[in-house]
Amino acid sequence: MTTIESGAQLAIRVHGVTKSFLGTRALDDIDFEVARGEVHGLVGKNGAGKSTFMKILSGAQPPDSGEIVVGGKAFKALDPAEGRAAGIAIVYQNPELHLDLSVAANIFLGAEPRKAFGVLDDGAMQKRARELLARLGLNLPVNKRLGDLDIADRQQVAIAKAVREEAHVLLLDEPTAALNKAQADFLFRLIRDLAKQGMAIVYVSHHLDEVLDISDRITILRNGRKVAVVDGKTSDKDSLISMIVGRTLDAVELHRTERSTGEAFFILDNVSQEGRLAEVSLTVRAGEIVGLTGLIGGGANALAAVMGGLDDRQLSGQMQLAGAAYAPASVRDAVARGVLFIPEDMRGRGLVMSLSIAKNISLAALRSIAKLGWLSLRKEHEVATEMSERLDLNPRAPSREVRFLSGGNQRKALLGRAIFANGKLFVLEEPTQGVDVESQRQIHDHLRRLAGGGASVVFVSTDLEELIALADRIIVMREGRIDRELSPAGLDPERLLAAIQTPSTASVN
Amino acid sequence: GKTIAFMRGGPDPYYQYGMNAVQSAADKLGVKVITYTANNDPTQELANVQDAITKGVDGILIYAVSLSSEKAAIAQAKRAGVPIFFQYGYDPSILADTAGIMEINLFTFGEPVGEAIGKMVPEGEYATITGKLGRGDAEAFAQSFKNGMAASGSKAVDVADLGADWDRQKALDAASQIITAHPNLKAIYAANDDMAVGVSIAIDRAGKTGQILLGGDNGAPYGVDLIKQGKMTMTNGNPPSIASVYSLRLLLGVIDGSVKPGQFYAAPTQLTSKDNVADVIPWDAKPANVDQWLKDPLPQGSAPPTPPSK
Amino acid sequence: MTSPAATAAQPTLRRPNFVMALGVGRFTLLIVLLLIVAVTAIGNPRFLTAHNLLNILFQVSTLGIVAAGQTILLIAGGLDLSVGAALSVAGLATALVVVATGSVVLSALTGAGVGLVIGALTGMLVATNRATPFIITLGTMTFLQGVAILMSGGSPINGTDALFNLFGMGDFLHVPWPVYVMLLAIVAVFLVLRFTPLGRYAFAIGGNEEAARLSGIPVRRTKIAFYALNGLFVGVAGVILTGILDSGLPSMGTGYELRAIAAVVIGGTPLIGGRGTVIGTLGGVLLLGLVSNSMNLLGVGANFQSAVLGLIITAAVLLQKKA
Amino acid sequence: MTSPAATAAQPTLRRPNFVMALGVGRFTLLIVLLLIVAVTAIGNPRFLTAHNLLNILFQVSTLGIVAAGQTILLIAGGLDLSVGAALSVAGLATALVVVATGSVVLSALTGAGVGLVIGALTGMLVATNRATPFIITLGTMTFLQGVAILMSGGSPINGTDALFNLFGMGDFLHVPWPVYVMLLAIVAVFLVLRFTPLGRYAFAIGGNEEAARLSGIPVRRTKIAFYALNGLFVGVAGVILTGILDSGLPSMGTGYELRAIAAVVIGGTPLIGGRGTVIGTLGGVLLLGLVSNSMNLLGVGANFQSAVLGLIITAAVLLQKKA
Ligand SMILES: Nc1ncnc2c1ncn2[C@@H]1O[C@H](COP(=O)(O)OP(=O)(O)OP(=O)(O)O)[C@@H](O)[C@H]1O
Ligand SMILES: Nc1ncnc2c1ncn2[C@@H]1O[C@H](COP(=O)(O)OP(=O)(O)OP(=O)(O)O)[C@@H](O)[C@H]1O
Ligand SMILES: [Mg+2]
Ligand SMILES: [Mg+2]
Repeated sequence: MTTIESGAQLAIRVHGVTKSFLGTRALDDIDFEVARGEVHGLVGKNGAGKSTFMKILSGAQPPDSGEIVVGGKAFKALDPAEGRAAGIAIVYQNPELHLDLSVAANIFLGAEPRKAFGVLDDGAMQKRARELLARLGLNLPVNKRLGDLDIADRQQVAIAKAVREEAHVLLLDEPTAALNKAQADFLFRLIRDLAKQGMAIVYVSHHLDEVLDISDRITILRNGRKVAVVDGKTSDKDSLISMIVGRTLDAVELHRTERSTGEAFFILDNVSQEGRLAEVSLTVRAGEIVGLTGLIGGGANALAAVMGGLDDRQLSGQMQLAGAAYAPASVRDAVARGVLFIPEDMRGRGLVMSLSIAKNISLAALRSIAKLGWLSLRKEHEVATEMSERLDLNPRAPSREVRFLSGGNQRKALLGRAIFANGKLFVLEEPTQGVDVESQRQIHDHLRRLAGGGASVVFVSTDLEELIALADRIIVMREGRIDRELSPAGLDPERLLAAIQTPSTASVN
Repeated sequence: GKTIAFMRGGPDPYYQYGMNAVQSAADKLGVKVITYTANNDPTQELANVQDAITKGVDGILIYAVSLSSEKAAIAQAKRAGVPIFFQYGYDPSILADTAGIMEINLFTFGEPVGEAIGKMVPEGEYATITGKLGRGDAEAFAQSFKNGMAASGSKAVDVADLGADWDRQKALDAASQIITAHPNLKAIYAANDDMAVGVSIAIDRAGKTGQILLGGDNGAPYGVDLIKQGKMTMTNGNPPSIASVYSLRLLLGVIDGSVKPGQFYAAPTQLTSKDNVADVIPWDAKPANVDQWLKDPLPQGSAPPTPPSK
Repeated sequence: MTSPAATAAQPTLRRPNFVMALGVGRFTLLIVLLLIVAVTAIGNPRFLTAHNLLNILFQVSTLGIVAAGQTILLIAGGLDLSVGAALSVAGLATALVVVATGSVVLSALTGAGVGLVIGALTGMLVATNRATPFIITLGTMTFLQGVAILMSGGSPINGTDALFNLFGMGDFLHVPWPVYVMLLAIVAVFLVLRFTPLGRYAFAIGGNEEAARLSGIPVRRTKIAFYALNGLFVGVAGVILTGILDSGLPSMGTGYELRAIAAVVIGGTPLIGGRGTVIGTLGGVLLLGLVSNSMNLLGVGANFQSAVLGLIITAAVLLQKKA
Repeated sequence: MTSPAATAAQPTLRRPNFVMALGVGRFTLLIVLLLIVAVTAIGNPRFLTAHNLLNILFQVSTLGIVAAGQTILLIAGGLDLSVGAALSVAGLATALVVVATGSVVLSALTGAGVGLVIGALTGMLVATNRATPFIITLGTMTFLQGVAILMSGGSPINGTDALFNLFGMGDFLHVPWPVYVMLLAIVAVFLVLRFTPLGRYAFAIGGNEEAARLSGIPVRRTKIAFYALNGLFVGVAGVILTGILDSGLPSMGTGYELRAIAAVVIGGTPLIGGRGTVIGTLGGVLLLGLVSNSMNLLGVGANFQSAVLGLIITAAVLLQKKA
């Protein structure tokens, strides 16, 4: 049944919410309701309107029209304080946190424990933060500066902050995007507990298996419209996909076309880095796609950083690119050698938000749109339009500033930059994080096409399905070493996860 | 009636008092005055002259930020046939093209103060605090005071020369530090009375009132107060009030042809000490003063001062 | 369990925070201070006399008060270039009232009140507009300078002996009153920043304003409060300076804005906000005071002072790294 | 400091972007300009004469040149407070050389060269240190002011007629030479920003420095290039101002830094960088020139000018929204 049975009480009801940006309809007359204790999945393509909807529910943005009924009160629009007061907590797709404040201070920001005369009680704050994190099974140092944690840990802090608010309604916008499987599984257990305790949870994700697995009901958005509400227990992935995309896609995960990989193109010989990498030797052939993975701190990202020329401190060992020695002193050196690095933190380190899609795409290869050192804006527009087509960017507006794009489309635009710079070695972190099913396949196809064209691709991923679907070889890193190498052929996520979590010395079955 | 542009280099009281005097004199003469300020920016000053010409004034009376940067202004004024009269500052290369220049002799202005103090301080240490450096006048004031000290036959030695940008607080700080560095200092010269006020506060704070003599320049009201209180020995006054009224009359004379343009005039000065503090020429001109200055015989052109050959 | 991604990939972020964590930032400043002290003490024995040290404190007192207020603003990602002009306006108001009434209390309250009001209005402009505080307060600075000229009629306002006797000459246990006021201001700001939600919000807003908003912090109101508080400090400085100079001058605050900001940044508070300490600011204020004092005690010629001061400020800032 | 995400999220932030997108931002400035023109034209018929309009262009020419250079810096997320002092130093160098050699070419090259070198050195300090340009250049500003005083030896440097005849008096088709130079500077910056990789790098570095670095942009070198270029513009302005004033003065650049920045920001370039146009800057420069010209033609008294100017700057900035 896709309606709430009469018995259950509503936690939140939304009626006729509409929202437009610069003429584009982000949300169109959405009705939506979640019962107490219900886990409600929300899915849709990149740009379908999920985050906008979440922001409206949390009070971060006002709707153009419609009403929100929560805690017995009806609102035309909420502001963050009202939303919180009404018992709505949210974890944003791009967690809004304070890098210079401690973990505890972040968790309790705006609701600091106080002594007499409104004096801050940091002691109590840290104590309660420790208890909370323990309850969530997270072992994070409460006094550590948040900026010194990695994105996954920051995501956890954001979740802890939301839970701390003891809301009736918890909105999670792609909370697992930056988490590895283990962390994600843990989050699901947490979500179930919270739901049992009567909390209503709205769960946005592109990982449809997760969504089906955890949701009681699932709402599908397409181009800002609600196309259906289905039962999480009874519906299956294919039907979900077809509703999301608007047509049927073959559910076959693996698009692997057999590519003939050429000779050795990129060689790491016994590369070590103080406290990060130890004796890494690896050969990537032309036309090959290598997946790097491992636990956080395992060294996958460190290896990517070294390849990309981001970090050459205390580096030892040899690297070779296309037969010549490779020792980039700066990112520029790497780019000059055709090595393109795409960071996971795309907003912080990837895109220039104040520039248009076109200008972001051309940024790493301005030479190719320049004649005698003068940029041809016409050419730039053309190549950007062509790239938007290839990547199925939405909206198709090369002159639109990227900060107005949805998360997934931003990631595509970033990939577009590397493709346009037509590198010989692509080093990507989490290439499809936050990207919808269809786009994910498109991106994978692009990467395969690049490889097919003779380029080498090395990507870091914590997404098991992605590793199996995309990589020709999977390298598992542990404590800075290559722990083992797996062939994706016949590999299933569970075995891969086991391989990631248990040292190769221990037996895997 | 005629319209005169009065321009001042900046917000300093010195210009303000001159402006007030010109204002009331002009009222009596039925002349309209438009005031301009350059905020110590020579570019703005040139702009002001151009705009005044555009506005169609009959003459320009100006306290320049820096006379040496007035050539363009003068050329423009000349081209437009608008006489331009300068107060404060002197540059031989422009005199001929001006309606006139009224100025004190920078190179000797501090001398009488130096001599007076030199007589009271036959030996020991003294220091000078001068104004904003780089325009020449601040440097000249300090030097002329030292010359006066020497001329008086005093054996006193100059132990510190600091700049305080004509600013009271900076002068206060500088003076206290000089006093700390030189405990048996006998005298301090401040190149204007604004700074003299700061210096006198420093002397009071050091508990050396009376032990350290103070000499100033300008004869500003607050300088005169110091003299009345016996905190300053002497100040050489160059009241902007009377000077501005005279200059206005000279400018109007040039406009109606009764005064020959291009002459130099010695600005009225007045040594002030406790003996004659009663009949000091006020900066803050009363109507009676203005009437008097309007009746006074016009100053006659004289030979411009010559800089001492270094 | 920090992943390499967080460390290796963001070297530009990591080191300075590490530095801050160890407080080495503040130590470098301390070292610079001690260096200057040592050099001067050798060059002139009178430098280290209680009398001279008190003099230095007296000389920086008003700057210290203004810088203390500015510290909160910078931590909160704000800035106020109009403090110098506001100081003049507050000082003139103080002078006018004390001349009219002869009452220290009344005039002091007026000066502080004027500062508070100016600060609050500035805060409203800044908090309700997208323009950066730098440029907004550049405009209000010019405006307030004009107001100061109009208030004073362009000439000094004298007859403020009552204030002069208190702040210009008065002391307690040989320590001039303005010094106490400065220390009070520093301590007050320290307590606010360290122990009150308002202080915590300053760090939050300066670090990530949007995140602060989404955490339900009343960003606008808080910002206005910061600017008002800063204005109050400026007003108090105006009252005291009127006493020290025994007059109200339209130019009395000239240059305070840049000196105050320099002191705060030299003290280790970055202009981008999000972190900082008022103790560091005190260090910055002392540095500026020490340098001019030491140059004068060492007899550095007038023509050289600006160049030397510039070198030392630049050096201090560069040592400060993440300013 | 607002994160990019913020822009997408905060509703109050949304409208201005929309406004910018439609370029209305520039229109508001245009409207302000036209308003002032209208009022003044009514108040004084002489205002709209070709002669007066040329005067205005002549009066803002040096400011326009400095502001053009500063535009690049602000777009790239930089800032240079030392331009005023650097202008004085360059101007004095020009004067010294022309007095010594009498050669316009030699002196002009010297002035421009001095500016270029100062700019390059400033750029190295800024690019290789974590301290913000604001505070670094505050230090170098003080230093350069000192250098200027030392160069001038305490009095104006005269005998620069050769330059005076060219820039102070010379014109071509009734348009003074400095005006051509300013327009040249504006056009040059326009072309660089719009049609060269270097210009694109400015937007990229100002918008997201780390992203620029990961795109293989030589961040440090590029920054240094921007400051050097800005320095060159400042040097040229110094040469011209020496001609206009027919002398080198240690105070000739006083206040240029704040006026230039104000003009750029009024012109719609936000201090946080990442966007902006030099055409807008020209508008900002004209606004400042117009206001003072219009106040003078309407006979606004000296004591009122600062207050009025402040009001108008503030208004213009607030209208500019995203500054
Ligand atoms: N601030 C904004 N200004 C203009 N357009 C916006 C803004 N925020 C979102 N949009 C547009 O609204 C639409 C919905 O965006 P939203 O972020 O809600 O999509 P989404 O479903 O969350 O996508 P994703 O799965 O990639 O996160 C997109 O077309 C996006 O470009
Ligand atoms: N591995 C690293 N460790 C610490 N800082 C780094 C590292 N790599 C780059 N940086 C810093 O990032 C900024 C950009 O450095 P990058 O390596 O890109 O040099 P660049 O931008 O090419 O500049 P240039 O070519 O002028 O040296 C510089 O401030 C540099 O100090
Ligand atoms: Mg989203
Ligand atoms: Mg990762």
